[in-house]
Amino acid sequence: MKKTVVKFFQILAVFSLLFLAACSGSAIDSSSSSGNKEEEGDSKDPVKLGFILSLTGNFASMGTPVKEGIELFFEENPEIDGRKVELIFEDDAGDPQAALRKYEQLTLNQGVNIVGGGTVGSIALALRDKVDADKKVPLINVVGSTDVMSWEKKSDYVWRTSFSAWQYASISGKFTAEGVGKNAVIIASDYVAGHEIVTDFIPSFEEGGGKVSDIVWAPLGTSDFSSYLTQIDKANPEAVFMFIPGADGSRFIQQYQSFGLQDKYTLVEGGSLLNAPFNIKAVGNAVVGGKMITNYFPELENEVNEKFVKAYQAKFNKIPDNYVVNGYDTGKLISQVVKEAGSLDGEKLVSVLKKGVTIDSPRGPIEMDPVTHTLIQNMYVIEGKEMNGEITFELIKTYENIEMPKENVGYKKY
Amino acid sequence: MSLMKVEKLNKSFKAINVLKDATIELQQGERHVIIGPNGAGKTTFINCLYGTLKFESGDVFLEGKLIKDVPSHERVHLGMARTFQKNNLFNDLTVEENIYLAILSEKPYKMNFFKSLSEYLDIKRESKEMLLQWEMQDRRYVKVKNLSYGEQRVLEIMLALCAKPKILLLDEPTSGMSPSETVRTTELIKKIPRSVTLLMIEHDMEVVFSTADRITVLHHGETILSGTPEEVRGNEMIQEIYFGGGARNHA
Amino acid sequence: MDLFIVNTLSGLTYGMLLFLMASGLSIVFGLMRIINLAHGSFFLFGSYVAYAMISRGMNFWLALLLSTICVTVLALLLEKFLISRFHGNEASQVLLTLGLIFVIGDITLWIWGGDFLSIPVPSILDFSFAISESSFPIYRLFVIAIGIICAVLLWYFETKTKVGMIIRAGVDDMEMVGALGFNIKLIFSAVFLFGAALAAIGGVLSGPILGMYPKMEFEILVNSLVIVLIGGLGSWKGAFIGAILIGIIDSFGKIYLPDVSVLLIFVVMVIVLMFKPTGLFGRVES
Amino acid sequence: MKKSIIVTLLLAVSICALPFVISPFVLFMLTEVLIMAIFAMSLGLIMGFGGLQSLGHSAFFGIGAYTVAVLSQYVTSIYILLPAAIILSGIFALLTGLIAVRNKGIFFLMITLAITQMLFLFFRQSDLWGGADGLGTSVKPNLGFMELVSPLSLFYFAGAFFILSYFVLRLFVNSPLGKGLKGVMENEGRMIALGYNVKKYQIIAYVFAGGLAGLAGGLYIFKTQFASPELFSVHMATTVLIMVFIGGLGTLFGPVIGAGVFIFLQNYISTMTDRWSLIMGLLFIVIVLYNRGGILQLLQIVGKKLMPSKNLLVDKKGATIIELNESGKAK
Repeated sequence: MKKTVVKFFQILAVFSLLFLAACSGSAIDSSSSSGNKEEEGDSKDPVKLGFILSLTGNFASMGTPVKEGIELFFEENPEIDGRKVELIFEDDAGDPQAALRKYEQLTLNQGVNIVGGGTVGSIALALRDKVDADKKVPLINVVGSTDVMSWEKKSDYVWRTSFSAWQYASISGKFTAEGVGKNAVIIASDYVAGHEIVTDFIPSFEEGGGKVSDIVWAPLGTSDFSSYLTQIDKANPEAVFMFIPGADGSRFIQQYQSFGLQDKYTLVEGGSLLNAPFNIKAVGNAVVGGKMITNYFPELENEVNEKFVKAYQAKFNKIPDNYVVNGYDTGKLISQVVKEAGSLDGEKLVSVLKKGVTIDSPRGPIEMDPVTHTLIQNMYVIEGKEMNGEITFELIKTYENIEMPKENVGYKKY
Repeated sequence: MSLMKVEKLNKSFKAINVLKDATIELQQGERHVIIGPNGAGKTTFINCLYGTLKFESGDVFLEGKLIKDVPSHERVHLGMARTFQKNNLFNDLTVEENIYLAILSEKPYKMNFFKSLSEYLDIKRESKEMLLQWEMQDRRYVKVKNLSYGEQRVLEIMLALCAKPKILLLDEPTSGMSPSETVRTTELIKKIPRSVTLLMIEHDMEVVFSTADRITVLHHGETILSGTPEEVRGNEMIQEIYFGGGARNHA
Repeated sequence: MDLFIVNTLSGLTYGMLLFLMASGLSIVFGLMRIINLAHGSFFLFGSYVAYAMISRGMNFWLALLLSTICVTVLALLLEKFLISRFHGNEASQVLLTLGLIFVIGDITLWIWGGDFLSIPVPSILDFSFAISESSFPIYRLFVIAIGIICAVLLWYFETKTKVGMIIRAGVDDMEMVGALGFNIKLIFSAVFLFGAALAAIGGVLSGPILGMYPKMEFEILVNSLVIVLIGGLGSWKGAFIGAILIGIIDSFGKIYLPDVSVLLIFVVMVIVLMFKPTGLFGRVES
Repeated sequence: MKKSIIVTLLLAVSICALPFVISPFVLFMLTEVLIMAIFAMSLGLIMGFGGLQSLGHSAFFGIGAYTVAVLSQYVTSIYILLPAAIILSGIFALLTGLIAVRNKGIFFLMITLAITQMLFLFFRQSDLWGGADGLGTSVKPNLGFMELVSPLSLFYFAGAFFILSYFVLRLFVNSPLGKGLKGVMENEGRMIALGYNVKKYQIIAYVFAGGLAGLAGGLYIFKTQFASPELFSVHMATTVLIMVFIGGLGTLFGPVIGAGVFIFLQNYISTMTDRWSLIMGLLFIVIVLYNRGGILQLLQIVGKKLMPSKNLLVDKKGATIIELNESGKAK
């Protein structure tokens, strides 16, 4: 036994030496050298951008469009202030542990200057903790919507180009009370993000005079909603507010139609689920009559958007959704910040962000709020229409410049 | 007092009664052989005695104690051991490792997990004795699956004996053996000390009559006769149903 | 009352979809002692193929037929070249079929992307009927009917036909069937393909209800494994009862025990296994 | 015992020497390899020595991880955190083992899979401990006299536990209990006939492996400082299963090699292409088709060719080697 083991170790040693020869540098004395490079701040250093997105797995449908948006922007703008842009995309497959590993790879191995990512809430939070602990490179959060990242878990190094739960849900509540009806049933996915949306929805809905008659919690991965649909039917509300992200949500809307609820109660959707072109294709005319609250939709009329939609269609032969815009704006934000900072040093980049940055986005003018680290942006209410067999959206109301509260508003938790 | 007593054992599979009031009594040190045609329920009988199978009714006494509810694996510690009709060994382990496992079963330290087995010297000694006694010393590092069939049959018996049983149940120890192997094995069985009581199923009549002190005949699940070899040989009914009708099948 | 009826029917719908998946899994195991973890991939692959055909304008029923054939061919290839090599080797089967899950899953992701897709309800079944104040889609009734028809056919096939009897005997003792001169390999392949076809039908039928997206095969697989564990390996009757049980528990659990509804089926599984380790209709291994 | 000590010392020396020659990122990856190696070894124990195929081993890893992540909000000492992780996952292994071990083979696999899936769903949906968002912590290994902060010290920390686990496992598999377990795997019926309570052996091994996996999970939190429901996922269980198979079933060190190869492969391939999961699936199939013994056996064959040795056949415990020779002869 001993002989085999010893022999085995000899072989192992050979193998590992071969392998290690390929990886230059040593862990023990390189800690000091890695810091130097950035401080010299040669203005013509290329910009290395690392993105950790969910490109496979359950959330591939969110990660992939973000990637497309980023690619589109940097294809249009291959250089920032004379610096070459180097894009590195890593896949986390929807797993925060993988995302953390990729973060180390990007920072330790590739030496990226800015990290983008966070396709899912858990990944955004995991990366946020790590980036905040390291305080080396800024993180641009592309999708994660949890409110605490603007409040208790705010970090100088973490900024988001997406939206917050509060922005969506409070506008949804306001609109439902103003424009749909005072009696609503809520159906939401039974996990942290769902509870957060409901927590933010109810106060603004009640402020408008609304009353929630029932809250239905559907577990993640619910495939059959019929029990819940009968429950909603029993409550007989004027409006049904839903927050069910991903495949579950598409299923829900379909079953909502097939059980005949579509014609009875107005559906208000607060998860930016339906304006994604692919989702519409999947659920078909089930969205007709439904109201959706979103920060972007492709039919939006402004100059930047028209150019953007055209360019995206030319490159990918699809209609963009708001994940693409998140990616596109992430690129725009990074480019602007690097230009203003004139350096790739993390601290300088952050100080530019803290002064406040305004960018022209396809979703209209947006401003990075230096206090909440979340965009101040318009919220649009749109309604699904069917015209000649095509599903389109019509803008029915705009809420302008929605700003996160500066501190936790302390709503009652649901 | 008899060493083991089995009373009115009944066992059925689905609707078929395999054992009907099967009864047997073993005296200390005797060589007791069960014979009977194929399908008479002999192996089922042994399986019931050993607790491998549950049965509907009947009692099994060992040294006067009722043991029918004792789990199979604990019967070894009461002094029972068995072999199998089909070789049932650790094929991927060596002969020595097989013996180790059999001896280890009786050791107080068998559940110890912070000391290497090779540091227990008594087990080494006992296994060496066993191997010498059964003339397997030079085969000890061979994997069981590479042994000849006869050697595997012998190892079956050795494993059972390692537990130092009071009573040993042998299920056709010579089945499938060549004539010379049968002779050798029979000699080895005869060498088993009289402190071990043997209950054996056997088809080979030569082996039966050369080893048995008493014979029990099992027919359609019933123990129709129990007696000395002479009594069995002389019984007309036995001649009829066993030697008459079935002998050709078991030659 | 209407709540009760709607929930029962919904539970049955879901149960029947799972039954189509689980029965194949169970029979294949019962006969061949092969656990095909990739059975869920057949289910999902079937619905993706049907989606591809229907979205190009094909008729639902034709797509149902063609995608079932497609999956059966796939199953044939896998059985012939991979799975049949590992009879009796559990560890290899597990690893092999796990590998197949990843391969098939990633190929579907490659082709169809990560978005949620669904198959439109065939137009002749695209209406609802009323149960007092609630309404219930007719398509779901159709799915229940198909599930029951499949169960009846299975029962007829098993008890009344010669091949069925051979298979039933094979579940008990494969060697004997071989000794009687039947071609075991052929029977194995046929049963494997039959199971795959059932899964594919289930997949296509679920398209308008559950839709499809990457990794769905895992959810379907775990649910059918629970059903098989509850019903007993190797018994399609067990799969039938188990599937109905799980469907109903799922549907009513959501209403009456909303907080633990996702865990409910596992709780039932644990309880059944505590009292009957081999499941409700499972054979006791000797 | 002596052999175990020698091998363990060899391991310790190589682990101590490694950081002098590798880059910080490789060091980071190796820390993960060491932790996952403990996890893989624990599964290797019940699979390769106990014959219990589990597709739910991530349950214990996750419990260990969550134990440390949750308790670290109140205490920081590793002398409380890690034992708690081991004990809690051990208790869970005992409870589930009592149900699962009653069945053999594929049944066992299916039950463990279902139990893990149940935990995954529970932790994802739960309001406690962050739910689907996961639970971040800032805990660092606190040894009482010092706190380990640098990546290097974390590497040695993981290394120390790896060596300890390896040593304990070596003792375990060579002990009377370990040998008995192997016997149960080889032939359960005969073990019963020999007077062994086989279920007890399997449960002890299962609890032992569960506790060890819990330790690995606890260590993992010190490295990533983030617990998420994905730790319980079937994907995680599959990952560790493939590590065991890559390295070789039935050996103690095989899973360690498997963990190393897998983690590096995964990281580099998933950087190069999005089709990692396809490649992983193909890897499974290739392993099953061509290399049942895993990499360790492959290395041994290569090793034998490079450094022929005369008395290999007599090597009484080198089970795989003897087997290879025989199959070689048979061909």
